Amino acid sequence: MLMIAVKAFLILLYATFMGFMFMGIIRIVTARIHRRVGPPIYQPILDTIKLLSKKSNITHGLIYDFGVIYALGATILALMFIPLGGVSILRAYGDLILITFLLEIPMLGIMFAAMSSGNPWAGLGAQRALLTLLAIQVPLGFAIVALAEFYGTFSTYEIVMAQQTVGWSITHLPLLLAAIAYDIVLQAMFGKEPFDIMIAPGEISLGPMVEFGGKHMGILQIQHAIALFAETLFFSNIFLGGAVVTAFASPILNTIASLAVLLIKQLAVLMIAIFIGVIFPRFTIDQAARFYWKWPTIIAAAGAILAAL
Amino acid sequence: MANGQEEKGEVKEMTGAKWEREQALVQKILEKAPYAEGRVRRERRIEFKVPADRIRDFLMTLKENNFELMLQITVVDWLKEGEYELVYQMWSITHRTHAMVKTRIPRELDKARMPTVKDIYPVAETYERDAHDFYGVYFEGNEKMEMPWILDDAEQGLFPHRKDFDMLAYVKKKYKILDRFDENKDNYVI
Amino acid sequence: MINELMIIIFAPLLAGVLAWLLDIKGIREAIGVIGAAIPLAYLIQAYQTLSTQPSIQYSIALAGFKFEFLLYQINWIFAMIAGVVGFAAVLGMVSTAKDSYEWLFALISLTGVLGVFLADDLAGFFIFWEVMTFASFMMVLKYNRKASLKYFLLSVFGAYAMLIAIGIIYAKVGALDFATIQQVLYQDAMRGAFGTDTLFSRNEMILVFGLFLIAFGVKAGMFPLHVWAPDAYSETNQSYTAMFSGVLSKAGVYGMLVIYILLGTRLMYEFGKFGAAPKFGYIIALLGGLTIIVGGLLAALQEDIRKLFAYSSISQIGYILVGIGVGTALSIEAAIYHAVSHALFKGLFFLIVATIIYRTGKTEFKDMGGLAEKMPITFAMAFVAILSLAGIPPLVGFASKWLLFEAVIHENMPILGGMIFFGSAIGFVYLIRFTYAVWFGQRPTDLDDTKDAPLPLAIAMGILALLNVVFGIAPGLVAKELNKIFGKEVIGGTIYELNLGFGRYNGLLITIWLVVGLVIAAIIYFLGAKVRKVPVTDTYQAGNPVTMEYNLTIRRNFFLPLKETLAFWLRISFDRLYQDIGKWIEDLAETMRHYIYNGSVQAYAWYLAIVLLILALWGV
Amino acid sequence: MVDWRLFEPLFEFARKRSLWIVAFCTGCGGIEMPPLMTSRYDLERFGMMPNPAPRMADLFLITGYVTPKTLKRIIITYEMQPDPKYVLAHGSCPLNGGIYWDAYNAIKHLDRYIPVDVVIAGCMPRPEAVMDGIKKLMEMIENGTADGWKRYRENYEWYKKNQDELFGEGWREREARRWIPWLMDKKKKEK
Repeated sequence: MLMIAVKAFLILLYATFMGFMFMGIIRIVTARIHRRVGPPIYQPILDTIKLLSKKSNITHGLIYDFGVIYALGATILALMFIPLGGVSILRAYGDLILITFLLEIPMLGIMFAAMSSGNPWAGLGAQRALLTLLAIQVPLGFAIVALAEFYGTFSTYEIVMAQQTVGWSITHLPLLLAAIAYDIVLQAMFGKEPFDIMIAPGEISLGPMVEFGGKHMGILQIQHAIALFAETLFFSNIFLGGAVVTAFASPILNTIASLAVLLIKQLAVLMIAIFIGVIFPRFTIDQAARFYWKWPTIIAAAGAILAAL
Repeated sequence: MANGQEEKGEVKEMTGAKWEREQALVQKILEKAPYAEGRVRRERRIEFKVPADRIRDFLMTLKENNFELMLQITVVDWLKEGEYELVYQMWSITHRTHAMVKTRIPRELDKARMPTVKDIYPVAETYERDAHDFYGVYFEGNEKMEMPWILDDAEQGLFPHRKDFDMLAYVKKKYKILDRFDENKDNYVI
Repeated sequence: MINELMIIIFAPLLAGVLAWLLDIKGIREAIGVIGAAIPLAYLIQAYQTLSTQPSIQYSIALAGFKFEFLLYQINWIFAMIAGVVGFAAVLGMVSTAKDSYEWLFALISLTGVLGVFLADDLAGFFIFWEVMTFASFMMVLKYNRKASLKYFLLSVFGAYAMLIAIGIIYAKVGALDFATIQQVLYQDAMRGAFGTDTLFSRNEMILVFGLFLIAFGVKAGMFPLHVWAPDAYSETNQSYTAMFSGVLSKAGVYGMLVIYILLGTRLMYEFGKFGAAPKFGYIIALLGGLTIIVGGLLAALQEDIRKLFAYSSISQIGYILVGIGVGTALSIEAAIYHAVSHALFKGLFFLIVATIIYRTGKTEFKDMGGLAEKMPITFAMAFVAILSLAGIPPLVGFASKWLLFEAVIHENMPILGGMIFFGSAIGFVYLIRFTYAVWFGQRPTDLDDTKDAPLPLAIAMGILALLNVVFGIAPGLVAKELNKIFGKEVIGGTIYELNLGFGRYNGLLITIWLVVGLVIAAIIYFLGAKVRKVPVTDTYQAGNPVTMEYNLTIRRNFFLPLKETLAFWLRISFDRLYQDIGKWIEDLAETMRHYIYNGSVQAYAWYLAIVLLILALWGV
Repeated sequence: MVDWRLFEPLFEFARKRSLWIVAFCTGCGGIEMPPLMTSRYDLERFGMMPNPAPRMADLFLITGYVTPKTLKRIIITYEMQPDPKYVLAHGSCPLNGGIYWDAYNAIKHLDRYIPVDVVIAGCMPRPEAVMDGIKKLMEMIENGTADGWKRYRENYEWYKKNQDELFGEGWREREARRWIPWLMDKKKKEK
């Protein structure tokens, strides 16, 4: 029991820290592509400390507080189910469908909180976010179906273990197609361009986020960091082979090595998202929906059908 | 590219011929509206002087002659002459020509009334409200005349862009900074 | 003579008639509630009996017919759905029913649906089916004539289809009770397998299957026969709709299961398999998948709170049909599980809608808003229902959906998998629209003195909400009962855990870790500075001050971009198609009346002569 | 609950290095923001970020002249920001009216209506000058003299008196309802 608590705490700490580093990396890389210097890598941590240390906060009612707390809680829950090298605690229950749902529900919490503020921009942002969710769901569904059908199991951990013997998922054609579709979906999950219409800063003042300030926003920053970590981790696990290192005699060394391997894969996923995001303008919501229902869906469905044969 | 060069050539030709195209356009419009005076100011700029009561007829004529857009309604306050000059700025996409339609009305507030042209050019609604806000010209038939526009409640009905509006006195009163201005403007302290 | 099955079936009917005859306010409500509580009590008692013996049987001879009733595991589950949701709906009706007319027909329809679930022969099945249809038709008729006629026409169409199918079966088999039919058809399939002549030809089998599909599809609201549902569900007492959508539509689902039970082997032999699913089942599943998408997308575009949930009901029934269609033991269990959870959360939703309409008197989104402050209990219930329908893990909606996903995807059915994934997202979409427009934002000034739910409705909602949570945290409770249907452990695991071998879900574990996550988040939250409550008008509008008098919340056309994206598809409407067909038939009848039934005696004499001539030529 | 004074230096450092600007470009100074934010001067080096929503912003940049109409919005937006919050007035117009010293519709002294922490003179100040001002503000945050938000709280009556003198009592309500008769009429007509 104590062991599990300690492990969970360490995982949480590592994920939060790395998530913040990822956010910093996003800002630095974006700045470098703009030919700017960019902020220090620890900037998101400073932002979060600042937000949490605000001396006055507002609330629009119980749901406004609860939605934010729920978002972070659900993200932590999702993180615990994803295998993290050799240290994950709930990986036996890390079901593909479950994790896919768990990665979506923090958004529901944020939407609840945002809408309870009564701000029309928040409503508009929620509408756009939901339609984006609807748009990505089709290719995402097909990608997950392809994975489950190819490996014949829904357990993420078993998929990771299977990849150790048959090679990474993306080396198989059906799953390569699924991975391409999932990567396009990931772009919208991160909220990066060209699918960031839901937060459109210039037009609807950050959409759902417009009313959050102080500690609410601080909690959402932490949530964003963990979600970033969890999403990249999930992708690296199911498509990029995860990490199972048994080269060393010491289990601690093995764990560190597998974390390092995972980190490299996660960074690769992140970099692709940044590179695509920085050079694209944004789609309107119906364009995004039409796009997702066309190419990624066709690719992912082809993958799923190939995997089923 | 070829199109652009052609256009340039055309322009040169026109300047050479003392704005023949514009002349023809003015002639054509004046034939239909004999009550107006018109002249060519320069290349692609023509202007008309119209009596205030015929402005609607004239703008209809312009619209029939492919002046699709109304760009602005400006008001010039001729204090000494006791008149407002209203300038309706029109733009024709077909002729690529800018037409200023000028008309004069008395500047006394109760007499400064014009018929609206909102039904001819819907965009005029906005410009008419603008002219009303700052100069007090009342456009009859525009039902949004009383609707608040740019000015705040405090300035409503003062028509601050009229030349006889005492700006300095108003500013002193409004911002309560009496001792910092000299009336003659030559010795003020900020 | 008095058997418990008879009590279960006829207690609501008796209570309804009594309530109608007495018609004293206060007493009729009490009788109605008791009438709905008795079947529930007996069903719970029957659980004890069923654990010792496989089934409870009863038969009654009436007017030359022998009606068989049988209670066993599979229809015990369905009857329990009817019992629980029917009881909750009747409790809700204590507040919302206006007169004894509603009590009579609501309780009769409960009798009808219980009879359908418990009947063990096709005659009884059909009669109770008609009782149920008639009673629900009368409930709709009182509120809206047009909607009720649409419902009636399609139901009659379905009923005729069923009658013809039953007739064909009776003509061939010579019996109406399920056991005989099942046996005969099974033997027929065996005979076919050995190459000898079969009792039913291939075309007859297609015909029977098609007719049953239409009959049950109409009741379940299957695409493209769903057009009656949005109008009928919305144009009646909303407490009753909890039963209408939660239970009566399950009769259609149960009918699909009856197809499996009676004709399954024979159809499987005739048409073969598609992957792991029987081909005839795959048709059901595909139609179910289309139902999910069509129902869901239309739900998102509705402007009326009742219509939204009516379409959402259609969409959720689609899931159940997908599960039944795939036809493996696991997927059928998943489908029944989803039927249970759908009855629970959709019953809850319609009771919430009933409360809202009862308290505000308004049904359209544009007139609502900001009710969360005024109706906290109802909102808490709505919160549970929303999380359950959207499939948020520690609630029953997720457990059943998860089972369905695993069951379908595991059988290598990518297209169906994609459809149900899409369905879960569209669930989010229309629920958020409901949440935003009704509970949040600025409140119209005429809703300022809205009160919270009346006690009977609150109790009814409380029962359903509690079951939503309990069955979510302990999904094994339902799975254990479902396993008894097949007599083996299809869904493994303990009371808190579902273990399929290729996937695991533990409701308790998720609850615990969610609580841990919430506690961590709450600690961070409470470490921050104190919060100050601000009114809803204190929102950022580019610095503009906001007033309550002008409502800025988006209430109409919330999902306009979706509408634009789907513009092409929205032009296709089956409702209009049916109306056109109806008009066309009317025209045809008019023409016929004009030329043939022209009222001239001479003409009729000619017809007679021609008919006689034809008969003579035939050699009669 | 917990004594946070120990961590106050950390918080001050975070506040100093993470100033989120509310993007409310009131006047001509708004055009100086793009060079500040983009690759030439790159304010993101100091953790500054333009931010469209005031609820999560710290720094309010008043970029240029302020009319009474804008001032109403500025006050509302300023009051929405959570404490601690800072105001940086930009150019001579908010300072003393600038070239609009005798204009009927530009306010002359911004600090009569909301507290201003740092004022940058110039018409317009160059981006370098703005950066200097921001650096000054950071120093002030560090040594605790950027206390405009405290002053606003303590002297709220005085600020409110000035605001009410300019706009008249109850201006928020009046402003919010200003267009309602017209909007409601239009709605009725549509029906």
